[in-house]
Amino acid sequence: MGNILNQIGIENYIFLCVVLFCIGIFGVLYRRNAIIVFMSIEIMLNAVNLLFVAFSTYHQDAQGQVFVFFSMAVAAAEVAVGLAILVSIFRNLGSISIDNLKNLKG
Amino acid sequence: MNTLIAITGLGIFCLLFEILNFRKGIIPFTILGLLGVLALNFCEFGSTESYYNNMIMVSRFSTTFSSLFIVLTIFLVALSHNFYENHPTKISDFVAIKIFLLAGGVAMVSFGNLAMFFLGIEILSIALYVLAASERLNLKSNEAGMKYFLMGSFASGIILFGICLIYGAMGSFDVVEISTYSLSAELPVWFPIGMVLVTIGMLFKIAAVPFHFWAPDVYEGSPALTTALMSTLAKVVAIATLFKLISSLNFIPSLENQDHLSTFENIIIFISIASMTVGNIMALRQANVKRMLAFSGISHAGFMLMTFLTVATSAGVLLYYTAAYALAGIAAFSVILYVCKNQHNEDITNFHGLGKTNPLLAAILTASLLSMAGIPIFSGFFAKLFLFNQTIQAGHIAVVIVAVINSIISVGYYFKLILAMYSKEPNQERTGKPFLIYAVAMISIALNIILGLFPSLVLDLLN
Amino acid sequence: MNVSTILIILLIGAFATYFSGDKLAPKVALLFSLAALGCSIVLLANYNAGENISVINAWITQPKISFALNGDGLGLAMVLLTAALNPVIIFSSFGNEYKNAKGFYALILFMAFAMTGTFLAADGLLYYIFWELALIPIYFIALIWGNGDLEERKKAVVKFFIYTLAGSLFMLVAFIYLSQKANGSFLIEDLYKVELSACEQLWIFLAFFLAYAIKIPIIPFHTWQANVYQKAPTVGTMLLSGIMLKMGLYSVIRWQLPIAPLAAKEYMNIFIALGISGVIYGSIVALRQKDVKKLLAYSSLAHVGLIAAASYTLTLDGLRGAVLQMIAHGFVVVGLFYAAEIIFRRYETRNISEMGGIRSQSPKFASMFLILVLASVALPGTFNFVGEFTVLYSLSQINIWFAVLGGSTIILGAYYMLKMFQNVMLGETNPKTFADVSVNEGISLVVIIGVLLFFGFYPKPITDLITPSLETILNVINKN
Amino acid sequence: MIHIPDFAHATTVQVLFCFLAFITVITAFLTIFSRNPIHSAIYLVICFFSIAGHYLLLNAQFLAIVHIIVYSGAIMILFLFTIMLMNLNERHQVHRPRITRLGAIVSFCLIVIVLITIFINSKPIVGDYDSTGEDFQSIKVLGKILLNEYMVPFEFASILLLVAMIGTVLLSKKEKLNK
Amino acid sequence: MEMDTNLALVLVLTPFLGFLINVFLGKSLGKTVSGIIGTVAVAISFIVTLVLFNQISSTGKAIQVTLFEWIQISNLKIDLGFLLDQLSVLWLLFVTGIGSLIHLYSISYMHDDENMHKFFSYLNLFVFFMITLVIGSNLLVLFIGWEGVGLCSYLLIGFWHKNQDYNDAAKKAFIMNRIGDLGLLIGMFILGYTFKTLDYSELKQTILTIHYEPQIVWNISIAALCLFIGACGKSAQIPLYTWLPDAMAGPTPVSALIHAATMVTAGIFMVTRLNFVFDLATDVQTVIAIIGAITSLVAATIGLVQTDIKKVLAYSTVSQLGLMFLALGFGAYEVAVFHVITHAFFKACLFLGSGSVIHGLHGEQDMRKMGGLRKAMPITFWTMMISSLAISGVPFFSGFFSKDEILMTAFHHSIPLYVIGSIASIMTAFYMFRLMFLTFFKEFRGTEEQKHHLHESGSLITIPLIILAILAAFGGLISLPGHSWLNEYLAPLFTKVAGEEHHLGATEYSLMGVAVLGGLLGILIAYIKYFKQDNVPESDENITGLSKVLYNKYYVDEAYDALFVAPVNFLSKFFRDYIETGLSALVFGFGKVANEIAIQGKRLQSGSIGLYLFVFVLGMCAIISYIFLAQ
Repeated sequence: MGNILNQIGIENYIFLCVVLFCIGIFGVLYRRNAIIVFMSIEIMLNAVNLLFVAFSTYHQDAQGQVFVFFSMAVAAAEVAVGLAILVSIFRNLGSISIDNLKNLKG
Repeated sequence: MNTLIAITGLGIFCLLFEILNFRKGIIPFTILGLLGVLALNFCEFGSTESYYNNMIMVSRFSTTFSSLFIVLTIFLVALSHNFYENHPTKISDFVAIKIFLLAGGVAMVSFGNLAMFFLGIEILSIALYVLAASERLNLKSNEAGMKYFLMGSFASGIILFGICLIYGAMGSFDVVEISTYSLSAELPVWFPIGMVLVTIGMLFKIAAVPFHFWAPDVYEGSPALTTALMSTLAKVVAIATLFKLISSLNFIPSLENQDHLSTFENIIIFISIASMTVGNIMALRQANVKRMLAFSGISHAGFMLMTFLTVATSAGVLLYYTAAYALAGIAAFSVILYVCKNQHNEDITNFHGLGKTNPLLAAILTASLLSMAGIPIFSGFFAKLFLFNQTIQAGHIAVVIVAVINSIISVGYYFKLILAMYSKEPNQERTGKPFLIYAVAMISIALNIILGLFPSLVLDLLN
Repeated sequence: MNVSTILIILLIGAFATYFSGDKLAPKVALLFSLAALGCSIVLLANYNAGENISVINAWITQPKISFALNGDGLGLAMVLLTAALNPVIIFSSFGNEYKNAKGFYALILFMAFAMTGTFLAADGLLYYIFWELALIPIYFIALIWGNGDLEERKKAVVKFFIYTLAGSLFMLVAFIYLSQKANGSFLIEDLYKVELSACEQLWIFLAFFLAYAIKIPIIPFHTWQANVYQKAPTVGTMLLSGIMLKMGLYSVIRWQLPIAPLAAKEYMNIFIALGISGVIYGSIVALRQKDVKKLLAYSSLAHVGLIAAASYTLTLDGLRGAVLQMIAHGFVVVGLFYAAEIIFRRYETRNISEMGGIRSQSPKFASMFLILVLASVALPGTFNFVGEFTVLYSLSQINIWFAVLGGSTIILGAYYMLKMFQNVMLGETNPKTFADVSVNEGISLVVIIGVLLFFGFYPKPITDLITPSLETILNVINKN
Repeated sequence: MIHIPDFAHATTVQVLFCFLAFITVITAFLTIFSRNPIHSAIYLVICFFSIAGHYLLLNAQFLAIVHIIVYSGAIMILFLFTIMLMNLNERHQVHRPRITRLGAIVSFCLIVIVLITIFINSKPIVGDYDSTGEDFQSIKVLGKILLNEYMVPFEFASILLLVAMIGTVLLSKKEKLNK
Repeated sequence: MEMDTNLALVLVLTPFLGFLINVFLGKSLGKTVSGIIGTVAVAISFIVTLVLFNQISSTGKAIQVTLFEWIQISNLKIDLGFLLDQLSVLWLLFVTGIGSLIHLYSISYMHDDENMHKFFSYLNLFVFFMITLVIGSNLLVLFIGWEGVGLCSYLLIGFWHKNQDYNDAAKKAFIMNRIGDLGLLIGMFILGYTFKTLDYSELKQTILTIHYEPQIVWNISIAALCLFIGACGKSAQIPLYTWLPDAMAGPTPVSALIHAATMVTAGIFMVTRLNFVFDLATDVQTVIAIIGAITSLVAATIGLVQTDIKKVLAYSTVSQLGLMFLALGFGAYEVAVFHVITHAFFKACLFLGSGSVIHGLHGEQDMRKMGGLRKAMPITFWTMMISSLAISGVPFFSGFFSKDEILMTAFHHSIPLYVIGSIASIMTAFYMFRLMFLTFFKEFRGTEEQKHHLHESGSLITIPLIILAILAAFGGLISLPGHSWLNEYLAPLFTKVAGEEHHLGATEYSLMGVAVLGGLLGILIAYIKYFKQDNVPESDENITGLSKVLYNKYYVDEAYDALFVAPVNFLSKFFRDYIETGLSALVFGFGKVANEIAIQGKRLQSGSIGLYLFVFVLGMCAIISYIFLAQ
């Protein structure tokens, strides 16, 4: 079986991932709801994961996919910690808008 | 490698101690353990080996920096005793997190594979998020944690993207392989882009302009000990790692091959100058000491970035600078911890009259601030000297002049604090002389001065 | 025995003073300062006997920085100035009660240590370190034990610190640059040997100039001076004006001129003119000062302007006159500030308009004060005359107009000093009682006056001491 | 150069890729734009599924499964759980100042343009992609690599998770104050 | 040689010893003892001088004493040394001689002052410095004395230091002297630069042997001019003369010693000493002559209307000094020296006499409140009368010979200057006799109280007066026209053939006659105005017209104030208030700017995560596009 990239082209994957990554960035900047911001970050990470896999195929090398596992672990850990922080903020503040987090400034 | 294993083991022991209900022993044990690790680390000094399929590469660079991290961690753990007095149930967690953080740091300077680098930086970051937010009932701490977390994971995403592009270009995560490939003429553009993205992510971690905005807010909001950790250990780890990343991946030569070197240097110069200037100028008007030190840290990041102009030769200078900066920072923060123990904030007003109530601590804080300002005999001066020396040697005299101007500005705010200590009347009683705080403060400032008197001790390690 | 002994004595003295407690501190400090004086005299004897009293030890290998102290005549003369003034200054403070005296006296000794080091250092970096170190004690002395409104004082002192530091940091850059050219060495001999292009020399020269112009100070870099002199405790003012200013002038001769001789020659006239305009400006501003210490500050500005101008003539006479005048001015200015302090102890004011009519109450003090005033206006027979004459003579050799303009200090100096003397000491008997000088006060003043008069008639020992080293420096300057 | 897919002669794989890419991007956008967090979460799940589709397309079956389990299964549940726990709904929707939105859009456009331009400008990959034909991404191979070559990172990841665990516990553990 | 050194040291150091004793022990020794010590100290110097005079006039060789090297300058060596030759010993004779008399006088005069020991110590110090000035072997030693006497003058003018006006006068004297001193210094610099020496004998050698290039001649001229400025300061010539009248604030013996007999002649001494320099600068000599003439005229005119007895004498001094400079300007050094000596006699006598009057009137100095003292103070009157006759040029008194020689010299060189000098002489006669008539004739115009206490002064006062009056009467004998002992004595000093003896021809005799007539005319006018018509000068506010201008000294003081003092003070204020503040603000400005930026920057650091990330992304875009797109 031939390389699937012969039919799609690695560039297309790169473009897709870049767009997806940028959508993640956009989401982080666009939304004020902390949960959605988290989700946007997840989108960014997933974009990278996808690119890893694409490159893995490109190089016919499994390391890229192995790396995705680590990246998933990291994402999971981050989400867990992030949500924990979020929950304690919600308890103290009653809101999860990051716009309300402006006490520290200047 | 052994160091890393030992540190991890030590962290797990800390957790076990809690289970075994042996809280009181945690800190002494950890300190002893860390001293042991330090000794172990010294044993590895001088060898250049790689372990486990080149996942970990032990070199002089990694061992010296690891030793610095370990020393800093010892101080930070020692300070924990007093700081977490009121949280006895959590102390093992706090200490364990710090130990794991150290493990992350050690992994970062001794990585042989980008996977280790990435995991190391994530361990470090996540530990820091947790520590920043660790005062769960304090809104400021929450806010600091949240800010740091959001921006940190954003930066992590960028680093990951960069790693991905590097992988795409090289087909490998192995440092040795990448550094070999990077010298070849035909390189996909992905590699430099990936490197730049990773660099940007790391610049965020060391709080360089324009990626510095988080630092003052997070430093201010976090519990003071965490701030101490961030401004010393975390910053040093990040800058060392970035240095290692750029030097060991042969990034500079590869840029040279593609005629990107001058632009990259311009970027470094720009960021370095901007960091110094923004950090110093912003620090001028700060009332909160931690916030002020955050800006000071930003400016120091700018100074440290100057070493990147002479990557091939400046490892020793970077080590010296980071050591000088971190030791002064530890000394300063131990005094801050003492002074602001029961205060709601860390405003300069809290330091009024410290020269009269606690002359020793005031002297130590003064010394550490003078060191950061670069006044001779303290190692901060020699750090700057060597840095300027390197940079002038590389022909970047303009940067040095800007740096000098910034040193002058920095005196303005460092002396604000000194003035407050000596020229104002004390506005509060300060009782108690916690042994560990005094010990840490004195030892760290003594080390700082010894480094100043005998700079060759450290400088020659990496030259 | 070599020159490092003095440094060790002073450093140990500083610590010993700190740990001896508030009561004993003044005496311990005096003891150690006298020991340092004794030591420096012994060293002088050894030096005159032809013994080598220099030290050189490797310190940092990369870049090459050495712990090198050079005991030549010039350095020794300045060390003697420091060592001689230091006990006088410490002794002069005995009439005052200081809070936390141990810190105060320890800082004085530490400052003496740093200043002595500056005068002795033969390695660019070591020199720089001592140079900066001297700044810290005076900062604290002025800040903590100073007088006047705290906020004002803070402002003045911080300005002083930052300003002087700003200047010296550029000097550091210059040193680093030089050491690159000298293959990484900071040793003075190596720096002397460095071959620089004219453009490089100019920049190096300017970098040094900034540091020294602020320290000395040369107009327009003098704005820190008057305020700091006014706010600092008198001991601090004495240290500043008596010794620390001389650091800048000494450095011009020792470092700036030999390292960048081409630039010095090329732009000689500009710098001489700057120095001389300082003379005129300082004198004129001094005329209308209301505060004694400020007036003396501006008079200092005028005098050091002249000394600086003489140094930039690059002639043996100029350098010699500059050094002589430095020493003379060091003594006289310390004496004058001490006199101001004696008045302050009795009247609690430094405002000239609140004084007057002291002479009829305390003739001894009035006489001593007058002698100091006259020495300061360089009456022949005082040491200052020897210095000022040589200085003006050297200026006249460059351009007679320099001597004429610089010589205006003779007129203007007499004008403001006598005006001050008249307003402070003469006139109707003051209703406030003024006790004549005490024994302690008298000793300090008499020592100073004795020195001024003795060397006024017999300056040969000092001239002989400094001339060989100045000739060496001139050889370096004129090597190409 | 962007290969404009020739729809007339598109292969199945190409059509599939386009379809999945479309879904991914659209749902990603919808995640961000929908006002209700729960909707966002659901869009995100769809997005993750489409990414899993990509994985499958790239013949990384194991990864696809793990992806679905971890993201759609664990992480998204965590999100949803938190959303429910906080009882968030549109009422909590905060006002977004226009300047923020403008800034977000500007920076989005900027970064997309910059990155895409760079990649377009770069040398195109010419020629066929290698296909050694070797098995490089089966579970077996992955397992071998993960547990041999990448043993240390694997173990190290556990520390990461441990830290995260301790951290979350630390953040949520109540303590008796001032005993 | 050893002997000479010792003698010279005794000469110099005895007054200094007297000074030290009076300073440290004076108060405990008591007034009379301290006065005696002071007097004896100077008297010893006088005796030593006599010994030296004897030695020198017999051998005719100068004595050179070098003590030790003083100041090292690369191309010139300056020793602390003494030169005792004809000129210096001559000068010493009247310095120490008149000095001793005045010391003696002061014992009585100052007896009521509580600080008498101080007075004597200052006087001794003055004598010490004056001797140093005179016997220095080089210009720099002269300069020690030069400034030293200035200092003593300062101290003594301001002796009554509780009065700020006196202090002002003292300060003024010192500062004006210093202006001259700067000139002297500059002159020295130029000489040192040109000839590599400041030693008189070496200088003379060099100048006489050097090859005259235009540059060197030019240098000499400039140097001479500068030195003359120095002399102007010390000897109260235009434009630096205004301090001398004010200096009358000091006690009268001081005026007699310092401001009439000795110190003010230092300028003439210096010019005479350096005659070989001035001889080469003919232009400068012309300047000297002109300035001397103008000074003598201006001072004489002012003297016409003064009412303060000492002020009259002060202006007279200035005027006489002007005449001396007139002579110097014509290279007639020996003539000038002659007049210095006669002037020292009669002017010291006049001052001491006026002191006696003031003493008798308990401090009254205004002539309008005197009169008729002839009977009460006969000795004072007669001694002063003799001196007045001498100064007016009445034949066969000393002043007649010296003044006549000056005028004659002037006549030979420049008629206009001769005319000016003659007019000044006539005025001198007038105001001197105005003084005499107002003071000693007619009725007493003071208070009853004063009248009651009128008495002749004690013998300590009158003896010096008598001695000086005798000298004033017969001092002219040392240089009679045609047969001048003085000229012979001084001849070795001068390079030119000393004073080509004026042949006493018809011209000379007629000139003499003119001078005598002029003097008598002045006396006559004074007689008519103040004796016959019984005029008394009006009180201050009624003075009008030209006499007001004269009375106010041509407003020179005011002009100097407006021209120099006020601008300097204004400048000082301007510098202090604007430049200093401005510079200070400039330095602080850097801090202010940084602070302002910081304040603005704090607003950027708004706490909003969105903003932070926005900047992050922008920064990232910028970096990436700079590296990869901006090629």
